[in-house]
Amino acid sequence: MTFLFLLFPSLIAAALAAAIRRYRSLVGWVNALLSLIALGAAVKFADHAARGGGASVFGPGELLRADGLSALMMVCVAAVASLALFLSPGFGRESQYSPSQLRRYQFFINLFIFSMLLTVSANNVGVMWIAIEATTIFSAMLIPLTLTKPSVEASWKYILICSVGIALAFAGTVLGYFDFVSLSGRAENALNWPVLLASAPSLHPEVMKLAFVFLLVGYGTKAGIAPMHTWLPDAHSEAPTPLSAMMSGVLLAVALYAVLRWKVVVDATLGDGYTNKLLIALGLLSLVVASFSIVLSRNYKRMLAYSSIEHTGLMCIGLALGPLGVFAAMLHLVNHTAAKSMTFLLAGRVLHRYHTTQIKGVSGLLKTMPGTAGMLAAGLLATIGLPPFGLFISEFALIRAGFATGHPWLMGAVLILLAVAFVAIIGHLNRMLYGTPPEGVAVGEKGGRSLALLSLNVAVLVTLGLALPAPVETLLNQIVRIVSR
Amino acid sequence: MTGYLLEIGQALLALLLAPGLVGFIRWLKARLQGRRGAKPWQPYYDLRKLLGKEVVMSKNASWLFRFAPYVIFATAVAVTLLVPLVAAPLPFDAVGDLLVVVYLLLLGTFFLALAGLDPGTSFGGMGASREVTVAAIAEPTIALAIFGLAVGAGSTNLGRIVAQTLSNPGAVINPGHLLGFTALFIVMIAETGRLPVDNPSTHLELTMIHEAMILEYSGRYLALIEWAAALKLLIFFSLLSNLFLPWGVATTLTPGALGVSVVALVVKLAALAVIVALLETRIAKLRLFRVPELLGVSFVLALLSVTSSFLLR
Amino acid sequence: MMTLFIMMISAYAAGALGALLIGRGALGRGVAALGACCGSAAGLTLGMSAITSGRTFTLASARVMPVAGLMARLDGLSAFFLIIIGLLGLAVALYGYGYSASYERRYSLRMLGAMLNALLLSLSVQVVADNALTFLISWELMSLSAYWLVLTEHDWADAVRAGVWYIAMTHSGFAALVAMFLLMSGGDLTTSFAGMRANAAALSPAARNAVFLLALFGFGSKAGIVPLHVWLPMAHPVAPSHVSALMSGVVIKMGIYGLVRVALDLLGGGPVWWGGVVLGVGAISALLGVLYALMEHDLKRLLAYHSVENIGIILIGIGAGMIFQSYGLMPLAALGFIGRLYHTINHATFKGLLFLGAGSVLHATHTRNMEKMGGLIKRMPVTALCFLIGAAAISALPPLNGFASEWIVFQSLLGGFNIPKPEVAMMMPIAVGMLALTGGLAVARFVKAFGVTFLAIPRSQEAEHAHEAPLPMRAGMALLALACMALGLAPFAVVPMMGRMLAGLGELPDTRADFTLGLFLAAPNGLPNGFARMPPTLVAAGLLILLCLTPLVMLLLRANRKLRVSDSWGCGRIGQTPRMEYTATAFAEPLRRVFAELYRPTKELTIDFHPESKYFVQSVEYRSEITPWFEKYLYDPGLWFIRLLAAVVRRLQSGSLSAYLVYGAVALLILLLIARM
Amino acid sequence: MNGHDTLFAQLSTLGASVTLLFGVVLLWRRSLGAYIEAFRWQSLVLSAVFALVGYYGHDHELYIVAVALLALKVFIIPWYLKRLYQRVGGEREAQPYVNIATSLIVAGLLVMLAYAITRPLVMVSKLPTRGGIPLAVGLIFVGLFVIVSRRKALTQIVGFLVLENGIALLAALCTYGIHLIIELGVFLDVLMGFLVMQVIVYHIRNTFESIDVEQLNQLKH
Repeated sequence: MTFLFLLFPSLIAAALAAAIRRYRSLVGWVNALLSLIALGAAVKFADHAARGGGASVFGPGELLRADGLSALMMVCVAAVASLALFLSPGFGRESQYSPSQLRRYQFFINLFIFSMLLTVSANNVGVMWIAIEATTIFSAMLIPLTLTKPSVEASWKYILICSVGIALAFAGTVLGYFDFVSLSGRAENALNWPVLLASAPSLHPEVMKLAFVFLLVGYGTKAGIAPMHTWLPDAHSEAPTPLSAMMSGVLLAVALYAVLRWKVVVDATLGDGYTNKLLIALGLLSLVVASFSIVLSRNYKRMLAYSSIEHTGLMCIGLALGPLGVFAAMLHLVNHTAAKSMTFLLAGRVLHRYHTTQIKGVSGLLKTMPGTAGMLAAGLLATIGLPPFGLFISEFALIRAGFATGHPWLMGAVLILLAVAFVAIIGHLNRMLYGTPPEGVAVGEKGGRSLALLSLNVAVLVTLGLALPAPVETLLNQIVRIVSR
Repeated sequence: MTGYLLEIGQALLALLLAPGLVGFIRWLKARLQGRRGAKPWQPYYDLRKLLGKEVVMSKNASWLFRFAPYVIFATAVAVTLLVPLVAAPLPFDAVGDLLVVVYLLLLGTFFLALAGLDPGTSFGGMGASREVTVAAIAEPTIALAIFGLAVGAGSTNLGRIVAQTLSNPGAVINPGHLLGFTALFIVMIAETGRLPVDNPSTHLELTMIHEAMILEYSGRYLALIEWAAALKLLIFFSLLSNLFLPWGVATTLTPGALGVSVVALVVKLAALAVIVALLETRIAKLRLFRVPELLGVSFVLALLSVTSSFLLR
Repeated sequence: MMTLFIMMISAYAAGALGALLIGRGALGRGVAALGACCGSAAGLTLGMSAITSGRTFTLASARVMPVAGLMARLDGLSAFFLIIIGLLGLAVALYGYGYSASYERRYSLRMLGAMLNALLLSLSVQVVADNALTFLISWELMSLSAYWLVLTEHDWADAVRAGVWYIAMTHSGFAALVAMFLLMSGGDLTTSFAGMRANAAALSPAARNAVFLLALFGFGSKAGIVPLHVWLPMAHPVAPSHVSALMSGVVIKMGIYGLVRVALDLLGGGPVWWGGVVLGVGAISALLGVLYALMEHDLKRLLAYHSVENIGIILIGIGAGMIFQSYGLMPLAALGFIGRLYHTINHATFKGLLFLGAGSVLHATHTRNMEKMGGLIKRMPVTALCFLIGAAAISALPPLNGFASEWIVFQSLLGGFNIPKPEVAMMMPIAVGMLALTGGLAVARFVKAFGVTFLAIPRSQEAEHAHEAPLPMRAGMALLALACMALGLAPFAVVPMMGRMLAGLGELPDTRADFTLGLFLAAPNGLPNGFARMPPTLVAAGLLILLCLTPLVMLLLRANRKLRVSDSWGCGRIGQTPRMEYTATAFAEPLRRVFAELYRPTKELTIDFHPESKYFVQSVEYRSEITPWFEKYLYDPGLWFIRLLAAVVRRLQSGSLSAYLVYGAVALLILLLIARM
Repeated sequence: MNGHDTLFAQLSTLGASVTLLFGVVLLWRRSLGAYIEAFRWQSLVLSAVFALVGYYGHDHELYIVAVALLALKVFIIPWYLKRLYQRVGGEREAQPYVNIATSLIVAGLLVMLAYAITRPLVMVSKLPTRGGIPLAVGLIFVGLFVIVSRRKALTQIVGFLVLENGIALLAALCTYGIHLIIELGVFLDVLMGFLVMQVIVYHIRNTFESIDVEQLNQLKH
């Protein structure tokens, strides 16, 4: 039942946006409020899971299912979604978008949210695949909201690369299922997680290996794992701010979630050695690519995008480091969601004020918009893993897991790469914060409401940095149990 | 008690002898160069003359300028209390060892250099700059020489070193000892501003070091400084003689022994004076920037002495 | 104990919060200063009581951190460093109250006050940390607060640049430390140091060496050993002066603390070459530090370089100690470590003092360039006196504290001939030579620093109109000046304490190095008893007496007591201008020539003559620069390499869609083939 | 294995190979019209394969799938493609990154690679249709290759659709199709994806005055 409250609000919102011909700020408000319902539902699931309750299923053929892992993802998605919706354009009188654009925006972004929520609540791998493909489609429609050359280019690259990737993932799905069929014949709801997992041990390792490769490359494309990450900087830097916040904040996580789900199944077949090797390899590659790309990046939105790749790589490595690693990676996922959604939204504010995405075009931020500057600094320092923010702890735990599972050299490399990214980002940050602002840039902070909302993220980050609330911890431990069974 | 009296006694002796030593060297040099030269006790007259004159002080100078001479003089005297001139071991051995001696002299140099800078003339600055340069580069040699001696005696304590050398005279001719002596001799020349490092009897800005610093001084202050400089010379001489060739130094406080030791001291000082005088008549002053090379040589010698004392132990 | 600890923590926290809330204005500064003062006072008492009682206390263990709990334990070493922090914190807080007044409405006093308190807080927690996690977190917080403090005057570029360099170095150090602790604790950072000691014993030699090297790098980057020192001369000058005092006096000492804690305490000593490496690094740092300092004309940069030198001196002692330890010459080892820790606190005091003095000068003349100063001794006498004391102390002149600690280290090095292996033993005299050379050069440098800054004629308008520092600043300086003298005169009180404090670390014995009675070391293998003796108190007394006697003697000799003030002698020229003065550059010239090999100075002399005849010179321009060749030969290549890699990686994102798709396809095929292998 | 199954096996393999053949043909042709035609025929064969599998596999759901596929990929999408092609102007695939001859060779290599990779599947499978599996994977690779090696937005779309076909073929041969709902969902996605793509192609057309993806290289680094 709760599933309806989780999924329907965004559908209704989309319908609303579609139904009301001329966009009014009322629509924006209503949709934002609707998203809170979904958030409530997600929290309910999380709460249920944190109380140690088993997975709850729903729908024909147990279409939907929510265990600890899904619940966590739901919360992340729903939370970022409502944050983005509340900070979406089209609330006040003036806006850089025309009503029709705003209408389109509202319509697609809600569908986008819907498909992400569906992804994490789907019980059936097929349905999950469909939902992820849908996320690509809807977000691709949103990127060229204003028809600028870059945005069109970005959207084309985005949709083509991701569609191909997702298609490959489908091939992987088919292969996984094929082995199942060739063993135990066709069965009803054979594609549901529990069933797959139950039969996994008896599947053929060879086939599952191939299947996992397809799945990793496929969903990895969406998760921004190198070398399939190439669409990411373009899309994230060109999309409307709330969308890029969502993409960087949760979309990557959702895709990673799909990989993780399959990893569990494949591990059940071949033991975790194989998947771990692949994940570590690609994760490390992503780290290298991302951190070195940050060094020379001239565009702050792209810099943020690269750092998202970096963190995805980090999570991949974490997922490959046994229970401790999974714990760390999941914690990192939550932290990163909070930090990245915030920084992207702030970057949007900066862009709105300075009208440039070039780092060297932005200077004296502390003077022009102190609030934003402060929070941007906080967000970026959090992103590069400084205390007292959550990412410090999660990265820390991750490194620790690496040493505990006997990967000192890997961890050495990770530490070095993190240091490189650290220095690069802090250099770019300082370039933006200090100095004298260019002429014609208005001085003074506006829009306290959004800053107030974003300070919630800061609060989350600091909380997770100083003390891990018991429910979160139990939830994470439950996830660890789900993943490394 | 006698010990303490003796300490004071030897300090007074040093104060008395010091100007004479300088005068003697000057006289000897004059003679060697075929001049009649001033009487050896000329410096005493000079001191009295200076004491009688009024002080003319630069208007740029601060209190430090007036304070420095006392510090310089005090440190010099303090050192004479620590160095075994006539007898060892002395009660004040407990107060200061070789390191203290060296660093007290350095304290004097420190203030002298500052005083040189105080009036703001280019001479003073030049002198100070050169003085500290020489002092800095001489420092490691001194330290190593001390090290060598201390390794021999198992202590940096002056009295102990003297006693050690006296107890086994054979040590005197071992290479470490001789090398150490040479090294310290060179350093002595540098520290006391003799040729070929500095020329005590010139006022050419190209050559002078010590004289440039004290150019602004006059009257009683100049007297103090000159006296201190003389003391420094005497101290180094006696260090050289008593640490390396400690014969004659009284180990018992009987009048006879003391008498002998005083005579011995005078003889040794005279001998060293002769050496220095001969040297200064033979060689010309080095260019300032060749001085480090000379000191480098001394450093190597000191290092060798230590090495040998390590290997021969 | 507990209460004192809580008081300290809460005072700092309160100060920080107060500063954040109130911010600018005398009240805001006052609150910040008050918090810092109370906190440091509490810390000071805590350390004192702990060290005098000679016992150790377990302070705090609460489940505050997500991954594990904070643990704090106070032993002799921690207590000693608490004292340093407290002492300096007190002075700095006092001074800062006055100093930061000039920041009103120019820079964020909120940040300054809050971060100062945060820094002190993290430092204090750092030294009592009893597990890796606590240590690392406080370490990172320390680096971060220091970083913000460096960025206080953020509207000039080199402050920001310095900040970035600083955070980069310290953070890479942090990474090394994380790795080190993880190696040592076998993955679990919550293991208390006691547990780690147990682990460390069990580690394989390779792992132990790795731990040691990581520690050397990690702590070295904070302590600023050559060649990891580059951030130091950048960051210290641009920070507010009282902050520089704190950074130079305490923050970099955390590197020493960590090294001693890990190498000596946790690892319990190691093979000879560890000590050798530390000794070598120390010697190099000392020499290069002092040589670069000599050539500096920026007062604060000079002091910063000097910190590098002193860290070097400290490391020489520690290295010697470690060598002795690995040969089982425990009393000597103890002597070395005592000398070093003693020097640590001494350096904290006089370096702090000098930075505060420099701050007052900066405050009065608004320039850090010595060539624009001069004659300040008349305009700001108190500052001048304090600076003089600091300079004398730092040049290891008796009877001040610098000499006392220098003396001990000399003594411990003299013990080198007890080392059986001559080739190892030879390191000691060389170290002595290095030490002496640095000492001598230090004298040269501080004659220059004090002479050019304070003496003679003002070289600029600013110096002409300089004014004495306000009371709080003078108070801060005076406090440290007194500390210098006290520490110098009462080593017999300080040293036994340290002996007791070190006892037990790395099976060191409780060494009774009692000054007044000479050093009676329980002597293994032929170490003579009563090694040497030096009561600085008596030396001081003697000097004082003689100083008083001399005028009396003069009286007795009926010396002329008249004094006439007039122009200084200008070779016949009337009237003396500042341009005739010896400049700092000129002062350092001889030494620059001596060490030209190392400085590799670039000279250019441009003379343009009068158009009519070449016998009239219109202007002579002489420019000479010294290239700091670590940046040039060590860091630039590294940065270049990173940039190169970045450029290569960058090319991946070529913008060509087909290329992107190829990456994906190739990745797919490769992985598939791997999967079939 | 009875004759009934052998026939099935032969037919399915034949279908698969014909499908792949059209993929290769597509590589060989130049004009967009020809691309679309080739794709259309391929889809036709594909739906036939589905029907075949449905018939022999006694799975009547597959008939529906086949019909849906027919409608979607033989009529709707090609029709849209044609219209798009007329709207944005028929630029020939004048000079692909890889010329025709090489393309064909590469395609051959890819198919061999597919054989190499899919051996385990063929090994473990007892299905009559297993003979076609390598061909299906080969088609996937060929589709990928088309996307990579062609430089017109439209041809890339076609390549993508061929890739889709390959996967559908794989599904048909390996698993006799997944559940109806999912299959339909997949088709829905394909359709929507295609529509979005064509919208974006219009955008490209309007903003860049050409659908050559060469010029889409403003965003880099």
